[in-house]
Amino acid sequence: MRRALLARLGHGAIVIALVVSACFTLIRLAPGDPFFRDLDAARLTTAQREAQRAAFGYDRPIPEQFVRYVGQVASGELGWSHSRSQPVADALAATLPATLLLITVATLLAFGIGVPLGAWMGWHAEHPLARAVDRVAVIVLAVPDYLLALLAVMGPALAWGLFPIGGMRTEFGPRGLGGLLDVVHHLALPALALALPVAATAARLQCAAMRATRDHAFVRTARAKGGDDRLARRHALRAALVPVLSFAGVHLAVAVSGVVVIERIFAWPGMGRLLFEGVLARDYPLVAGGVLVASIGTVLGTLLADLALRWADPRQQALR
Amino acid sequence: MTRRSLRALLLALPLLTACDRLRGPAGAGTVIVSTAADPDPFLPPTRTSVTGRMVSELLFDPLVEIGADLNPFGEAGFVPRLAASWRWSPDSLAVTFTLDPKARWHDGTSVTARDVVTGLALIRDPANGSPVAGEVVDIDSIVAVDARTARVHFHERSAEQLYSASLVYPMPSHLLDSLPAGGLATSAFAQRPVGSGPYRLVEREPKVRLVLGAVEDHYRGRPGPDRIALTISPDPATGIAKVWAEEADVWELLPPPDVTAATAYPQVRLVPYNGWDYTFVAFNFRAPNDTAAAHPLLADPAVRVALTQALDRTGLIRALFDSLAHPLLGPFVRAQFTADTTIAPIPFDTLAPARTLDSLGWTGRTRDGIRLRDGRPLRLRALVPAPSANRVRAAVLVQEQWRRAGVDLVIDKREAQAFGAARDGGDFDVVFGGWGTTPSVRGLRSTWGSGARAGWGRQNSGRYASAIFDSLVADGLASADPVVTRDRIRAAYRVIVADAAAVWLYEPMPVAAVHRRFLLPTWRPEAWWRTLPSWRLDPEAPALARDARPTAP
Amino acid sequence: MTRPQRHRVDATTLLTVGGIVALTLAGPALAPYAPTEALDPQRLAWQPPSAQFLLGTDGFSRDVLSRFLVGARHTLGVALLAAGVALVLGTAVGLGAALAGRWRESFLMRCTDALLAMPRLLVLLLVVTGTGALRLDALALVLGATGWMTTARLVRQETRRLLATDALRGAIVLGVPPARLVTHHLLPALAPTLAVAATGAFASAVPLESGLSYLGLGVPTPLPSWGNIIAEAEGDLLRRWWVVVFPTAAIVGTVLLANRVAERLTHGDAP
Amino acid sequence: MSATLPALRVHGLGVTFAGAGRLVLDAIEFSLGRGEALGVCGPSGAGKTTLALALLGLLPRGARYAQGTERHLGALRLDDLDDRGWSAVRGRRIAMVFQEPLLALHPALRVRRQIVEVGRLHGLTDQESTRRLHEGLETMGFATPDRIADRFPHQLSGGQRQRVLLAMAMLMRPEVLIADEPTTALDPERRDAVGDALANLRRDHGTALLLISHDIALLRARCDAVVSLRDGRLADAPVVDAPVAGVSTRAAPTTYDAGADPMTHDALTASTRPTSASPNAAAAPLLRVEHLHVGYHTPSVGAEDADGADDVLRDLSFTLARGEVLGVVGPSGAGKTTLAQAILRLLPTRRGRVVFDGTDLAAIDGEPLRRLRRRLQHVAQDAGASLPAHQSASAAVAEGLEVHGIARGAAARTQAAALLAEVGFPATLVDARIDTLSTGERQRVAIARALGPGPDLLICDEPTASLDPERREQVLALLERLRDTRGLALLLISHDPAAIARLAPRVLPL
Repeated sequence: MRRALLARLGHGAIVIALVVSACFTLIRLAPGDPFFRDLDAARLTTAQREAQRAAFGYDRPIPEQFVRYVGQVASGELGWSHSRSQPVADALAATLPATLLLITVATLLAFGIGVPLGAWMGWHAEHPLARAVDRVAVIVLAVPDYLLALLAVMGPALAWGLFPIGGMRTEFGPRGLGGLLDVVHHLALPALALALPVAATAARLQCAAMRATRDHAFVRTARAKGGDDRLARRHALRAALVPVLSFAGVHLAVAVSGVVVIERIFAWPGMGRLLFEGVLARDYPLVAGGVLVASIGTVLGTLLADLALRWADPRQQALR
Repeated sequence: MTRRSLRALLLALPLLTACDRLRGPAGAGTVIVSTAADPDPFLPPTRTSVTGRMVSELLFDPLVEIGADLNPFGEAGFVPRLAASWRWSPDSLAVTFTLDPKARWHDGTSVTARDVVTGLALIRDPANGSPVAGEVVDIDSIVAVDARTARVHFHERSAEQLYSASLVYPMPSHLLDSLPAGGLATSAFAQRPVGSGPYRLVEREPKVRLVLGAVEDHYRGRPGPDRIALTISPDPATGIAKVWAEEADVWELLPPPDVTAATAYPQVRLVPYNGWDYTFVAFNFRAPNDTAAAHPLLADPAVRVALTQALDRTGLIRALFDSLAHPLLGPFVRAQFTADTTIAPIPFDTLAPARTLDSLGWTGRTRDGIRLRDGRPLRLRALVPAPSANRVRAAVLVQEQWRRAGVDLVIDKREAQAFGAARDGGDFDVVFGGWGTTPSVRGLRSTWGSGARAGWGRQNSGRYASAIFDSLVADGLASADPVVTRDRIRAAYRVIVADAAAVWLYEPMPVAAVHRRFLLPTWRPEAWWRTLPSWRLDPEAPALARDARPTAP
Repeated sequence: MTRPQRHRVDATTLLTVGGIVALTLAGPALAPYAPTEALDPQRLAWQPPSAQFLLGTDGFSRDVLSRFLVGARHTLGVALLAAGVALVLGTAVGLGAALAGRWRESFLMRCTDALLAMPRLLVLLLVVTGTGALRLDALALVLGATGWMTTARLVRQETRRLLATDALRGAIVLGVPPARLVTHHLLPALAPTLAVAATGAFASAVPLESGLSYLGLGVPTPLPSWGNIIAEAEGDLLRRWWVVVFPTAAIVGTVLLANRVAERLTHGDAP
Repeated sequence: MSATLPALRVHGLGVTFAGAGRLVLDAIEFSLGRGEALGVCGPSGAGKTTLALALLGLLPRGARYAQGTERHLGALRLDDLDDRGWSAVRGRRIAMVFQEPLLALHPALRVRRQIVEVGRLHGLTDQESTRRLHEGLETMGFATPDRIADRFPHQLSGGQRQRVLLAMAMLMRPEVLIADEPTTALDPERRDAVGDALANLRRDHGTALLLISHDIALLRARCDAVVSLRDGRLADAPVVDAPVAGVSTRAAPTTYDAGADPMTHDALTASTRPTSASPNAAAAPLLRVEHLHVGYHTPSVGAEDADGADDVLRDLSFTLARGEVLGVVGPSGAGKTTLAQAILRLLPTRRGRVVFDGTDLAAIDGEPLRRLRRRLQHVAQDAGASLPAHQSASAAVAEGLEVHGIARGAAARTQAAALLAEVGFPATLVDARIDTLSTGERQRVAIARALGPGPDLLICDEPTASLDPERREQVLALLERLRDTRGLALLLISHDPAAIARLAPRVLPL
């Protein structure tokens, strides 16, 4: 078990290294440079450009920059973000909590809604309501995610005034407990917009798994033992969690793409925006640092999902 | 949907309360400015964006500032700031500034002449990448005569000498002189700048928000609003919605549909003002892949004129802006001192382009109606910046109109960085360019000058080069008489318009949205924030929670 | 072990798919106006649906119905091609990994994981901002090239499962060479899995194209696509509902249909 | 509980399935007194399992009871029970042992938890449940109940799982125990132990037993009465299915029965203790297995009985000469199939070597291995599943010829037809799809396919297990002929002592 875990972590490290070096190279190959700041404003002379690039070593060949970057990272230094005028580490520290909050709440919300709902739908697959919910779930999945988010901004936030338009807290709003509530208030719509498609997928997967499981022999055994409907359902659910947990592992990688759109629309001060803007601004160290953190998060999340998968299905002995 | 003229709608608005008092009373609430762009960088030597200018000019005072009539020539149009007074040398090649004795940095240190020297040094350090560097090439050096006297030496006499000096913001030498070369951007100072302006930086979350607090003991008096906050929403729709929802107070430039929408929000006041930006389609005079060679098509003035004639700019502008933009007359906006509204544009004409192109041998037609010559279609590649929704939309309309003239316009829409790289590399046939002008004619020099002189032609994407144009501008700047200067510049405008260096598209007439609880002074079109310190709350309007005076200093 | 009779996709679904294909092919012929033609930007922009413009007009006064009809082939074509590319790449990598074994499998799967861990949007952004707007085929290629990983994992898993079955072991012991093993034994057995993966890839590519259009990375202007018709509303969904509602309904309908096909295929082949 | 009332009384029990017109069970009547045992036999598809489920009210979705169904448990009328009422009855008063033990156990819960849960549901303390759990597992022949209890079902062998299910069913000392094929996965010794345990349950706790099996011998041995179920109807009188001619009652159609005779088994074991050098393999042996260890890294569904050891095969050595037939025998779970798979390189070996005609099989890979496979062929245990289901019989056989370059196209088809004819496959069926063939026909196709490449050694894994006696006889004759005419060496894995005795002069017990 421990060896498998270590091997898994080793694989994770390889994945992270591959992701970071790919992004590192890709963004440096894209035209434009970090010191090009504004669309039409006075442009710098070639000499100024060269001086700036040289000051940060961007005039060196990419492999050399990469080796330097690796050395830098090894010594805990992530570089300087040009587009945000702050150290990359500070930028990540400032945006990571917001994104973690958003993703965590959205994930909990998604699976908290999706799994019970899907389990119910699967157990009562013949119920007309279950079929109706399934239809709704497919529609939610089919609607482009940004439209859902925009609708949330237009409807509940702007037209009905129930929620703030964007951002993470009210400018000069309350502090302390009130501040916390304020954050929750701001969080509600983006988290929901991020969670809905995931919840729909989770519900459909859970529904299918539950539907397949409910007639399994071991569920019959639960009844034959003297278990009631609840116990049977519990036994079925325990075994039917596997596909949903597999999905949860992949979901995290997808969620990073999702937050890019959601954070943009809701002006949420998180890493999705940081990465998006970093790419647009050709902020090399920021993108590399952001991708590093994002891939660490993804790898850890996948690992977590795998552990949960082992729990749900002990037959998956080896951590693949 | 019948659309009433938006301009008529705006005219029907109650006139702005004239309030020209420069200082507002203390405690004039909190102004939240909603914006899509991060102000960074916002130090005077390195600022680039409009929001960056806004923050830098609230944080730092210049030596002198251009006055309300926006005349950049000579000295009549300038008002003192950190410099209480100035004196010309007999040969007019130097100006000696005497600093205001009350002027202090936010940390309490006096502003000294050395700070002026530091200000120029930071601009001149190439590794700082100051966009101002190209604007102040006529300054030779700055000498600190004594603690409160700084003398600026110029290479040559020019109508805009004082304007050049106004671009050099004194910077606190006691904090910055120890910086290594190119170290301004990464310095601790850039994170926590110490300025001399009416506001100090209180808080900054990059790309999210920035909060400025009033400097209580400012040498020009305490500014009105206690706090000015910028809240940044990457999606403009969200940013504008914040103003509708009273989460923010100001949006500087509303798109026309939102001007209509604003009427649904009674707390929003619309403020129309004169624009300082213009948009054009510049022709590339050089071959896209080889800047040494002339462009195979567009180097021919007849083609440029034909393409210009083929565009119905009035229709295009109405489609894009309703009535909230003027057709552009040349490389200037109407609010400029040098503006010349008598210039006759190359008229829209459906027949003339066909005749010209026929005579040039573009007689064949593809199935889609695109003209052919020797089997090759008449195709142009347009570089369009994706971040500018207006220019993307304009490109689609231009594409459609040129298609009718048998010209195939391929829209190459790129994100800012890639757009910049392609534009600077001359990799395009036409480029949808834009330019935020200033009162001075420096923009004219750098955007359309040939680059034969220092500071000229830096922005000249299409590499238009006209000796007549250059010499007219140079003559104008050399004159000491503002009227002569203006006449020469106007003559230069006529030259470049006749040359059809670009299709002059539009100059928008911006409309700002501002919360009604503020009583506004006159809206400075080129820099509306300059009067922000004199905003005050309307005592009749209900204040919002955020207007309560902040408890922490 | 006998296979259950494969369920066929039912007639209604087939008819609907056929209808969509026909509409897509005939789209340009049916369009009442040229899809890129700005009819009268001053007077006819943002016209709500009327007898003249059944689905209204957009901000450039282009007929939405015409754009919708012609856009179908761009949206569906891109999605179809992207799904095809993803299918081919994913099957190749998944099969390769499962058959290569040991460190080669490990390496391939680590690369797959790495690509999966890379936010797809950022990769697309990097590619698109680097090169400017992509042509349709290039766009589909990029979408496919960034979307094959789940298929690869699925195929690898299924291949590994198949390799442990008696049928495949029988073929191996018989001495069937690897190439023939793939073409004669694995691919036929993988077919249902691949069909489901392909419909899934297609169903996810349709809304993705729309999402990219919102970020300005989708089908290049002025070519219409369902995604960029919606994006034309520039976020003003409520006042310009007609440019949002119809293409969205079409996207949702297409995805629902693809799901239905996938469901039929899955249920038909469940063991 | 009244002593006069029977433990279980069924009257007019009928079951229909939605969609199916006829009754799956029709007017079933029987009664079962305290401590009595009733055997129900019948061919597969007769409704045996449905009967068991119907008694517990656990009919699958879509099934309905016919009008007039009456089931009484002592004085309790079961038909009136609601969900809660059933909960109190099931597991405590009527318990059930399901047919497929792997599927009947929850895959993600440890054995202990699954069994203790029964006690919990019926008011036992966990302590008491645990005590009974240990006792029950010991009764079922587990030497180390604790270790078994801490495993997941997939970590157990089929036989172990079956016994675990029995222990679970016995936990509450039910009044009625319904056991559906409770011994199919067991080897003969275990089967007897389980039979004894059931008998003890009857004796000690007065449990009435309803034993369902297709194995009449078992029913005869363990039940007071045996009835037969055919087409959903219970035959009035216990029917004795006429045993197939030539097969004694003891050696019933299932191969396990033969092994049940301890004498036969001992005799086989004693016959040859394998030594490193076999006397009649003085020349270079065709196959040499040296100190072979094979184990599973991850105990999987098919994992054999691995009580006490991780390796399925430990330090196994033997040789096989050209043209020789070696029988491999052993109880289920001894590793017979594992040995075949290890030799065929379908499983990695832990230690030791497999040398085929001078080549260490572990040392080659890729193309050389593939070419060697031509000489080393296999007829899998479930021969039908090892064939490409969607191909025709002749195509499946021709493939073996084509991949080894023996013949191509039409020639390959012709040769394939000849091979099929050689193994006695009906010529009319050569173009029929494999999945339309019967088990015996597929077995022949599998053998023909394996013969195609012209192997020197054929490994036959239970070639007769799934065949009826007539077919069995044919296949054995075929193998005999092949040995004689082709000089084929055979590694014959079988439960069937008759087959072994007939073909293999030498036997390797596992």
